[in-house]
Formats: sequence, C-alpha cells, structure tokens
Amino acid sequence: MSSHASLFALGPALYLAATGLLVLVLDSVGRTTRLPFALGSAVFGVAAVGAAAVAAFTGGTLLGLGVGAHAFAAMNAFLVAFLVYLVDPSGSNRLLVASVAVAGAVFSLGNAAYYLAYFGTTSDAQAALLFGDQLVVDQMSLLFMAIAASVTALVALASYDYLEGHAYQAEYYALVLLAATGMSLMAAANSLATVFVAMELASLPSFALVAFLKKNRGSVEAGLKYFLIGALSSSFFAYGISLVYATTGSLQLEAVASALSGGTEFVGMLGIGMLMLVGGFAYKTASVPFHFWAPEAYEGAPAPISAFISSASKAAGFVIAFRVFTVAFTPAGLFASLGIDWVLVFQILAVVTMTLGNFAAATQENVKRMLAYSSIGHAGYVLIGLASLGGVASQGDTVLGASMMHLFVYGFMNTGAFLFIALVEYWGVGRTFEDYAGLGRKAPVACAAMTVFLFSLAGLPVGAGFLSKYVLFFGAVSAGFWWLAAVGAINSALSLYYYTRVVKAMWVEEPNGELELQGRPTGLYAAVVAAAVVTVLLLPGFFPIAETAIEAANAVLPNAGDTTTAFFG
Amino acid sequence: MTGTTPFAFEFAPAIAALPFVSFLIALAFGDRMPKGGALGGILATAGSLLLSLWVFVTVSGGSAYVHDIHTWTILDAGGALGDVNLHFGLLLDPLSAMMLIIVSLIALLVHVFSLGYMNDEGETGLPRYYAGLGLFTFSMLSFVMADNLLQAFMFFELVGLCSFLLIGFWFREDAPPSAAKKAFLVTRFGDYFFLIGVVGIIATFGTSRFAVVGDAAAAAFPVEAAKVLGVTEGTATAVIPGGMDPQLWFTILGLLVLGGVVGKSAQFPLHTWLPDAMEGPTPVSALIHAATMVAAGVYLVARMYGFYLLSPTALGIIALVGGFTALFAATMGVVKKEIKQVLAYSTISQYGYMMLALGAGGYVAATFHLMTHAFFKALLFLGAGSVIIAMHHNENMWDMGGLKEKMPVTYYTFLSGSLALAGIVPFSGFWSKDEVLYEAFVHGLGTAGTQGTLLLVAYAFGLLAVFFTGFYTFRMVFLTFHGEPRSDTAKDPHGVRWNVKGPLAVLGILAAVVGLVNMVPVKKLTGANIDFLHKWLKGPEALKAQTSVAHYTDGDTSLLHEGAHYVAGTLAGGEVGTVLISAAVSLGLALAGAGLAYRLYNVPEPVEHTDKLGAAKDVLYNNYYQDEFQVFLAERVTMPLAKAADTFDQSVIDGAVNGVSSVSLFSGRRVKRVQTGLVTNYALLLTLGFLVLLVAMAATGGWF
Amino acid sequence: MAVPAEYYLVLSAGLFCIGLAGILTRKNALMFLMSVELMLNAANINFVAFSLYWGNLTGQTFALFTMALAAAEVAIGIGIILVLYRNFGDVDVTDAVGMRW
Amino acid sequence: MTTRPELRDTGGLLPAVAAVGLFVVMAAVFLGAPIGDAAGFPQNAEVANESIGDASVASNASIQTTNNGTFAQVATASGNESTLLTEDTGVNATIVTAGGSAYGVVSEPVSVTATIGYAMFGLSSQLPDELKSESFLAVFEIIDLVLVAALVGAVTLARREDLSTVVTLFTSSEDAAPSGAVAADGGSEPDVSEESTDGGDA
Repeated sequence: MSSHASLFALGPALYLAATGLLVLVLDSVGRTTRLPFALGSAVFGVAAVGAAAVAAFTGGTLLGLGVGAHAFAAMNAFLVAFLVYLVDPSGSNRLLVASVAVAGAVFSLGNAAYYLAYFGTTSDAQAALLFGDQLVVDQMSLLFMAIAASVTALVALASYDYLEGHAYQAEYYALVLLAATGMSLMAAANSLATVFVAMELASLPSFALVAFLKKNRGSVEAGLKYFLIGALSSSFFAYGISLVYATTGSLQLEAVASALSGGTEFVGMLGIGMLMLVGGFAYKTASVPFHFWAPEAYEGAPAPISAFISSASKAAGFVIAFRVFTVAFTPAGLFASLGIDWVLVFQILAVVTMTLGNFAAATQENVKRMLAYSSIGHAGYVLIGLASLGGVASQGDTVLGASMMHLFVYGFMNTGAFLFIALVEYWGVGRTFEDYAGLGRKAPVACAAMTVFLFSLAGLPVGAGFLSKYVLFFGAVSAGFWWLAAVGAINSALSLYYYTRVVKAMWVEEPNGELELQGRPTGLYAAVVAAAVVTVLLLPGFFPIAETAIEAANAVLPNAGDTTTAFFG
Repeated sequence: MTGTTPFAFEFAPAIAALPFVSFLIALAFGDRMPKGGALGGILATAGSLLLSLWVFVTVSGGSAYVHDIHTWTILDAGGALGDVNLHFGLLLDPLSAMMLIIVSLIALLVHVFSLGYMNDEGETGLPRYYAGLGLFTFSMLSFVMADNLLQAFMFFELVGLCSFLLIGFWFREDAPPSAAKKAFLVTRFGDYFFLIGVVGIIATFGTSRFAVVGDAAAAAFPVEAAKVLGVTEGTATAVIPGGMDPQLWFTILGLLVLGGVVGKSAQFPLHTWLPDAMEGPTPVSALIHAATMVAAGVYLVARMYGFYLLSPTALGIIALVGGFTALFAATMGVVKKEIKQVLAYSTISQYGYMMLALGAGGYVAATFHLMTHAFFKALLFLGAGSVIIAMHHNENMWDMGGLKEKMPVTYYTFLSGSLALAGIVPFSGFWSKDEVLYEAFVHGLGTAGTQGTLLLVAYAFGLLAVFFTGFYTFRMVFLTFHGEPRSDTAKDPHGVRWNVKGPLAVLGILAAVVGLVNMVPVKKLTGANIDFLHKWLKGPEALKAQTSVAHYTDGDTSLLHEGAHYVAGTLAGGEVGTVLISAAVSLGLALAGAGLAYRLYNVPEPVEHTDKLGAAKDVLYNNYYQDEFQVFLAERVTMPLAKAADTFDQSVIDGAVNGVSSVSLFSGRRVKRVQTGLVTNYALLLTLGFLVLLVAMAATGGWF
Repeated sequence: MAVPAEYYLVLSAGLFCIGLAGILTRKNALMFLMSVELMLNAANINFVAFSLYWGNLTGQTFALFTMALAAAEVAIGIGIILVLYRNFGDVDVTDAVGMRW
Repeated sequence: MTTRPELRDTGGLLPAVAAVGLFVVMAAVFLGAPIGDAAGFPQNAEVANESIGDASVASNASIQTTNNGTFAQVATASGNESTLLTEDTGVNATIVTAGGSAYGVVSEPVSVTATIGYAMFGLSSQLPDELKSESFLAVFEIIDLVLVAALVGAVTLARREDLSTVVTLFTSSEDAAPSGAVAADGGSEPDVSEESTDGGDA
C-alpha cells in the first residue's frame, strides 16, 4: 500500500458490506422452496451489474450512462428486495446469521488492525487514495474502522441473546452491518460527496434499527424522533455542502482546501455552509444543539442498538468532522482571519455540550437515559480535540490524537455499559436506579464489568478512560486552552456522582423485593466481559493506541510539528 | 551486557517466585496439607537458597546481571523530559547476591523453627501464617533484586503489608492488631516521603534505575547525578526544578527517600513501631528484624549509595541519626523486663550502627554489619523463641533464671549470639561493629569542618552505645540463663525439639565465625589480604563497566572524596595505631558493659538494680516517653488542627461543594426540561440554536 | 443571458426555509417528509446552479445522488411512519411524547 | 389523521421567526456576495490539434474529408500537403492561427449527459478537458448500499406479521390502551400487565 493504492485498503469496510449482504442471502437460501426465486433474482442482479459494467467500459454513449447507472442501482436494489421478500419473518437460522455477522465484524477488525500494524511498522507508508481521491485510507481511517468494527462485533455478539424470539433477525444483522459499513466509509471519506452518502448509509439503517421493536411504543417513538431530526439535519448538511461547493467549485477535500488557500470572496456563503456542516456533524455526534434526538433514541432503542449508535456512530461522526476540518478548512488561523472562526464554534459547542450532557445526566432516574445524557457529555469532551486546534500548533496532534484515543476507549467502555443495560433488560429488571439495587449479588461478574465501565467513563484509573481523558485534558492545557480542560475536569467530577449512583445501587443497596434473574445469556455475557477486559487491558496497553492516534492526527494536520509531544508531564 | 547470560541468572526470578508459589499453595490448600503449609514453605525457601547460592557463585565468577523483564514507556520520544521508562527488572550484583543468601537462609531457618514454635504449640490459622511468611519472603527477595527505585518501592510496600499481616497474626487478642496497625501506619508515614522521592527522582532523571544496563544504553540515576555534579565526566540530562542548585535538589531527593528508610529501619524518630511489633509470633520477629523489613531500609540506602555519596548533607544526617539511634535505643534496652523487648531495642540500636556506617562513608562496613547482624539477631530471636516455648510463653526475664542447665543448646547458641551482639572478639559482631566505628572515626578525624565534627559526634554516640550494648546483652543472658530459677516454670521448662535446636545450631556457628570474612583490623596489622567482603563487594573490574557498582566500591577513592568530601585521617600512631586504638576502645567498652552486668546480675538472686536509677529508670522504662510524646502530638496538636480543618471542611468546603452540587442538580433539572419530548420542539430548538450561532458568527465575522 | 447566480441562491434559500417552516409547523409526519424533500432540493438547486457557474459537472452529478438519497430516506421514513401509525393510531408526530426530560 | 397545519405548541410565532429569520440572514449574505458571471459549460470540445505550418499558410489551407479521415490540406507551390487530423469523418474541423503558426483543429460537441455518466462511473479518462468532474464511482457504490439498506429497513418496518407467530411476545399496539404509558425499552410501567414482558422482549 505504500505506493499502490488498491481496493484492498478498503477491506474493513468491504468485509462489513459483504457480510451484510451475505447475511441476507444466507437467510433466504436456507428455504428450499424459495431457493429458485433467490437464485433467479441473484442471476437477474448479476446480469444488471454486467450490463452496467459493459455500458461503463464501452464508452456508454449508446446506452446513455445516466440511465444505465440508475438501472444498475435499481437492479441491485431489486435483487435485495426479492431476497427480503423471501425471508421468513420467523427467522430460523439465528445462530448462523449471528455468527456470520460477528465473524464479518471480526474480519473487518482484523483487517483494520493488519493495516494499522502496516502503517505503524512501515516508515514510508503512504495513505491510499482511492476512486479518484474520493476515499482515503490512512491511519485515521483505519483507527476509526477498527472502532466501528469492534463495536459492531460486540453488538452483534450481544444481539444474539437480546433478539431471542424476535422476527427479522437477518435483516437486523444486515442493517447493523450496513450501518457499520457506512461508518467505516465515513472514516475513509475524502470528499464531501462521500462524506454525505456514507453518513446516510450509516444513518438510514440506524433509523430502522432504533424502531426495530415495532410493537414497542418507546422504540417506535425513538425511531421517529431519530429519523425526523436526522432527516432535518441531513438537509442542513446537504445544503451546507451545496454552499461549500458554491464557494469553491469542488467537493473533494484537498481541492476545497486549495481553492480556499488564498482566501475567498464568498466569506458569508462559506461561513453559512461550514456552520451547516458543523450542524451535520453535531447531529451525528449528538452535540448541542443537534443533540435532541439522542436521549430518546438511546433510551427507546433496543439496548444493543443504543450501544451501537452511541459509540460507533458517534465516533464516525467525529472522524468526518476531524477529516473535513483538518483537511479542507485548514489552517484554522486562515479562517479565523477570514471571519469564520470555526475553532471558536467548536469551543462553544464543546463547553455547552459537555455541560448540558452532564448536568442533565445528573438528574436522571432511568439508568439508560442517564447513559444517554452521559454520552452527550462525552461528545463534549471529544470536541475539545477540534476546539483546541487554534492554539499552539505543535500541540495539535496531541489533542486531536487524544480525542481519537478517547473515542477508541469509549468504543469499548460505553458499548459495554449499554450492553450491560441490554443484559438487565434481558433479565427483565426495571430501568431506574432503584431497580438496580442488589444486582451485584445476583450477577457479580456482569456488575463488576459495569463498575469498570462506569468508573472508566468517569475517568478513574480502573480502565483506559482515565488515560484518554487525562491525555485529552493535558493536551488542551498544553495547546493553551486550560479553561477547556478545566470545564472538562469539572464536568468529569460531576459525572462521577451519577456514575457512582449506579455502582452504589448495584453493590451497596438492598434490593426491594425479590430479584430473580432468569437465564445466563452467553452471548451478552461474553460481549460485556470482553468489553470490560479490553477496557482494563487498554490501561497498561494504552501506549500503542496513543502512538497510533497521535500519528494519525499528525498525518492529517498540516501544521503539527515534528515533535511528538510528551503527554505525561 | 556482553556475551551470553550466565545460566544461573535465567533462574534468578525463581528465587522470588518460589516463595510466592508457596504463598499461593499455603493460601489455597494449606488447611488440607500436613503442617499447615510449612513443608511447602521450607522447600520453597530451600530452593531459593540453593538458587541464591548459585547466583552468588556466578556473580563471584565476575558477572553481574541487569535485566529488564518488562518495560513500560510513558514518555514519547522527543518529549520534554526525555524518555521515561518504567521497568520491571532484575539487578544481580555482589550486594544483591549476598543479600539474597541472607534472606533466603534466614527465611528457611525461620520456617523450620516455626515448626517448633507454631505447629508443635498447636496454633490455629497455620495456613495463614505460612502464607504470610511466603509472601513476606517473596516481597523481600523481589525487593532485593529490584533494579530500579519504583520497583523497589512497590516491594517495600508489600513488605510493609506482610509485616502488618504477620504482626497482627493473633488478631483475636487486643495487642497484636494494634501493634500491627502501628507498624503499618508509622512506616507508611515514612513511605509518603519515599514515594514523593521516587516521583521526584523519576521526574528529575527520567529513570529510577540503580544500575546502567550494557553500554549506558539506559541511564541509571546515581550515574546521571554524578555527571550533573561534575563528579564524573559525561553529559547528563536531568531536570532540576526551578533552577535549584543540583546538589541541594539531590539532597532533598535523598532525604525524601530516606523518610522511607527511617520508617522501615526503625530509626529515630520513627522507631516506635518496632518494640510493639514484638506482639507478633517470635519467628516472625526474627524474620522482620534480621533479614526482611528492617533490613530493607538499610539495604535501600546501600543500593543507591552512589546517589547518597553525592550529598554530604544527607550523609551527615544519616550518620547523626544512626549514631543517635544506636545510643538512644541501647539505653532503653537496659531496663526492659521482657526478653523480646530487650532484643527489640537492640535491633533498633544495631540498625543505628549500620546507618552510622553508611553516613560515615563505610559502605562495606554497613553491609558487613547488616550481614553479621542478620545472623546473630536471628539467632537471638530464635533463641528467645526457644526460651519462650520453654517458659510457656512467659517472656518476663525476672521469672526465668537458671535455664542454662535445662536447655544447653539454646544457652550456648544464645551465648554465641550475645557475644556477637556485644561485640566481643572474635565473634562476628566485633568485626563488623569495629569496622563501623573505625570508619566513622577516621572520616571524622580526617574531614574538615562541620562534617568532620558531625561524624565525630555520631562516633561518640556509637561508642557510648557499645557500653550499653554490652551491659543489656549480658544482663539478658544472666537473668535468663544464670542464677536460680525464679519461677515454677523456670524450674521445669517445656522441652524443645530438633526443629528448634537445628536452626539455633546453624545460626550459632554462623554468628561466631561469619565475622572472619572481613577481618580488616587484622589485615591492617599484618598485611594479610583477608578482607574478603571488601573484595567481594568491590567486584571484578569487568563488572564495574556493567553496573554502577563502581560508584559504591570505589568508596575510598573517587566518589567518597569528590562527592562526599570525606577524607580519612589517623591518630598519632598512623593507620595501625588508629586501628588498634579504635578496636581496643570499643572492645574495652563492650567488656566493661558486660562486666558490669556480670557483677550486678550473675548472682543467684539478682535484684532490679535499675531501680537505683530512680527517675531516670522511669524515663528509660517508658522509652523516653516517646510514645507518650507522639500520642501527645497526635491528641493535642494534630487532633485540634484536624478538628479545625474538619470544621473548615464541613462548613466552608463542604458548603461550597454541596452548594455546587445543589446548583448542579437544580440546573440539571432545569436543563433537562428543554427535552420536552415533542419532536417539533426539538426541530424548533435546533433551528433556533443554529440561528443564534449563525447570527453570532455572522456578526463577529462580518459576513454581510 | 444567464441568470445571475445569486438569484439561484436566494431561490434555494427560500425553498430551504419554506421546507424548514413546514417541519416546524406541521404535525403530520408525511408533511414532515415532504418538507425535508424541499430542503434537500434547495441544496440541489445550488448544486446545479453552481455547476454551471464553475463550469464543472461535480455539482450536477452530485445532485443526482442527492435525489437517490432522498428516495432512500423516504423509504425508511415511510416505514417508520407506518409503525407509528400502527402504534399510535395516527401519523401525528406530536403524539409520540412518551419519553422526555 | 391529522391534516391541520397548527402546532400543538402554543408559541406559534417562534417557528415563523426561526424560518424567516434564517431566510433573512441567508438572503442578506447571498445578495451581498460578489458573485460574477457564470463560467458556463463549453459547447464544443477539442479532440485534435495539429500544426500545419506558419501562420502564412493559413490562407492556403482547407479542410478535406476523404474516406480515410479528415485532413488539413495546404496548397503550396510544390503541391498539396495533407495532415491527418482525425480518422473520423463528418466532424467539425477548422483552421486556426495562433502564435505565428497555423493549426488544424477538430472539435466535437460536448454532451453533458454523457459526461455525467462518465463522472458517475469514475471514467475520468473519458471526460473532456473542457468539462471536468470529480469521480463519483465511490459515491455510486455507496448509494447502492444505501438503497439496499433502505429497502431492507423499509420492508422490515412496514411488513405486518401474523399475530400468531413469535411476535406475540411483543407488546402489541392493538392491545395497548392508546393513552397508556410508554415503556421505552420494551420494559413496562409496573401497573400495565400486558406490557410486562421486559427488556428485549425476551
């Protein structure tokens, strides 16, 4: 990959997509009576692909490629529609489908790890630019692909038990995997066009997944709100892209940067456009003021899906924000002098987001909703990465890298926490702090894991959350934004209060009434314990992550000095 | 490191691992095993001893070994402080090889002795006991092998924890748990300083290694410090805070670490835990006092001696504290009634000597005394244990008497230990104590100014303590073994078995002869090269390049002069004369003390002559009211301060905190009301939020 | 004579804000969907207009994709509106207020 | 079915303020922007450009078409010199002079539609120099997946199940009282017995 950019570099995303489709196909070919239909539609789809390819390579003037392209997409969709139609809602092959999904995610993770190792060990490794520079695979892409894949693997593992007795299993996993594909592609997007469509690919399946419990009013309401705010935000985002295009005539990020390198006359247009882009990112990362969907969506969604969208989707939202603002709208100082001080915007958003998230979380009675608000608070912490870019330039890589580290760790600890909620929902324990009382005696392993997650989220040194938060605040201070770190630290202190409430309820308080836990869901347990083990192990094993993240940040930041930074004073 | 690693070093981790395994086994299966896990412990420590001997032999072949087991890099390359690497490593050089043998040998003997003291006496909770012993041995052995200060600190703490567990072994009684807590807290008080010192050293040098690995690939802090001060050549990277004078800063760091040493090695004023620690089982006392916990402090100073040598002030303080402690504790030992109490104060006093030696530039002397003391003090404690078994756990010497005939093995071995402790030629204690005093004396004479005076004062303390040592030692011997039995149990003592006599015999012989390894006075007089320990600790030339051992062993050449500015002086008779005078004075004082004891107590019906001391006796008997003073400090000074702070905390701080949290929760309740549940409102708020941002940006950025 | 580009911009801004107003005031979920379509198409106007302005086809091509995305979004939207109807007996977005604060 | 346009929220003025306010801000910015004339799309794209000599020969040159292709023919004293411009026939070819030389130039009309097709499939080699576009093949493939996902999601959501299958484990909306409290995670309000299947409906 050092010199030849190949499609294989996208492996992590391709594995996810292929697995998603495979899950659908597997689910239908299992039924012999419908096999001919499935095969027929597969042949039909392949023929459509072939026709489109022929059209593409023969110059295409005869066929009119605009039409051909649509035909191609439509045929493919038609194929899947057939498959979907053939699927029996009762979904018999649960284990197969779930295993394939987990395996696909693990393959994707392995692939990402392989390329990350390649980047880490090859001194002259170059980023792979694909599809006419529309996609880029570099360390930052791979790091976030790894986050998406690991969260997906945990979620798919946990869903096996959670979905017991549900219809549409194959569709569920296919949607999860396609959304994960979208997140991986977001990590690789190098053009506003790919950013937008990849974001939609991540969003649309998520809408359906949040509303997956079709006969549960909470789930449906959550899906509706998520969808409506999502559609509104993506309109803002699309309009923002159109304004950036209006200003620069390009969508590709480097091209945008070079068009803006000498400043622009269309400051206002660009400003509105960039602010709308910020809106789109804020929606995806659940940051103020586009966060309103988050508490409801996280609360109402099936708990594994809450884990999925609060960890992986949030990380994906951040990676495009990082990419767009460090590659296209850079250096920050130029834009500040133009009158579009986006660093200031992120500073405001960071402070407001973390404060609102933590303050609202502190007063919740429902544990899942508390986690939802805390997730908003964490988005605020991560925003510090962008909010500190205007300061000491040589410190930019530390603080941006710290944001990535935090997202990486967050991918495990937050996923784990929501999966614990999934476990509790599986047992049918209630949702409030009181309902959790005495849980520690009934399920010590799971509760110990949950304790690790919560304390790590709060930033106590039982998990890697301590180190990532520490590096983040340290980076903010050394970049010259001590007040951002101070606000973050105050909020962390507040967060300890509400996280501790859960721990206290689980271990200290007496259960009110009988507490009987039915069953030992292996998949859920495995996922929760795995997430806890990784969270703890990342504490001693933090250095490779930190190194990768800082190198990744260095690669996208033009001004970062050669000096990698001491982040332990 | 050059060449291949000697085979023995590959097994070195097992020296510590074996007792750890025995700890695990005793913990898990102890109650199902014969002897409550003792056999596992005996086997493990015997294994450790064999491996230690192997390492010893290998080291004497001219190799040393610094090995990283695990490295954890914290600072990125190019960081402001350079690399900070935290290690887990091994350092096997003459000093640690010697100490390994001492620790594992005494641990083995203590395990064997425990069969007689614990098993035969039908104690319960034996698995817990042997697990504690195993963990204790493991911690100490790991501490000895640590190649850096942080690792040493960790095991130092673990040693403290083990002492807590073992001193409080009989936790159902009143005194032991309280003694255990006291030992834990008092030593922990010192360890706070130690911890700060460790952090300071890492922050300053970026490493806390004791020894250089290979070709200076990884720096060692004593070496770096010497470079910073220009004592040795080379460029060093060290971060001195606030442009402070490096010498001053290194002194501060050294004194901070010394805090831990003073606590663990029971030096004034943190010695008060040690006499109370006698509440633990007697074999544990032997282990704590001879080879593990108390020795750890002195060992630590010796381990990083190259660093202390750079700071005359720190050395002076060490010497003075040591000398004072030696005298101070010896005077208290004079009036005690319980046999173990006497031994406890003698321990404090003897460690004072070691500190005195270290402070006076006598690295070898201190190490030598550490070694001889380990043997004779273990012997004395085990002997006392034997007596206590015989006396049905009555420790009061005034109830004993005449045990000489009833238990000859105990008597003669105990006598050997006592002669060593009192410093009577040719028993081991004489040689080492004499060298300690000699070092203090000559450096006091030769060194000019305050430094020299300080050393002479410390020497005077030490010399005076020799007299008291001789007195209390033989007072103990005479009261216990001579004269007529003064109680019924003393007339018909309980017998002891081989498992008690065996260790006593081994140690009795060692206490008598081990001093012969380093007969410096004889060397000085006759010119015979019999200072084996000197040669051993100095190590071969090849080894100096590998480790920083050179810094310690070249004591009488470069560093002692350049760093500590110590110069050896002599009396009128030249070196030989000085040696003779020094030895004669200390031996004379010891004999005088012993003689006085003989006169007063080697009579059929001894009486408490100490009563004649009047008020002074009360002072001594009450340990100079040290405990009372500390309690006074705690109750009258610390408590009111704490209460005031508490009031402040409750009202002002808590008020503020509670206020903040109330405000947080209140505003949290407000904030969350924004989330109305109505999606149309969300869209509206979203748009308004966006609009506000937009207008603000447009207004400040001039977009129109 | 070509229409000046700023007219297109104002037109698209108008369309965007009309869509936005629809979202803010309508309670019917289907109306909500249509309003979102308006907003997306406002973006398309910009794309197409500035494609001509810059003399490259990037904008035009991307506008096609935006339409495809809008279709996909509507498909999901309709699905969610269907389950909304089955659960709440209405397609009024203001009915679903079970979770708040 | 609600069709009325009014908002349940009584503060009816704010949405208008928001929407109109946004429009005002945007319009103000847009109208103030110094946007010049559009570059526009080119009518023709140059496909061949051959030098045929000094500018002086231009007056003697002409375009000739034979079965073998299109030529620029220069009549000189020694006869006609022909330069092959393109092997196609029936193209739009002219003689132009520039910088002291004469050229035979062949151009053909640019098809915007066809170019969109090239752009969609990332066939950048086919794109005329005059009308560039970024490659959209990646976007195309992603949209493909988006459509798949949208279909799967929409069908999953929209499909009605037979109530006798396993989905009876769900809390059925037909059974639930319309005003009943919402159990967000499938959990229940303690007093509503029908909704007592809890978390994950397992």
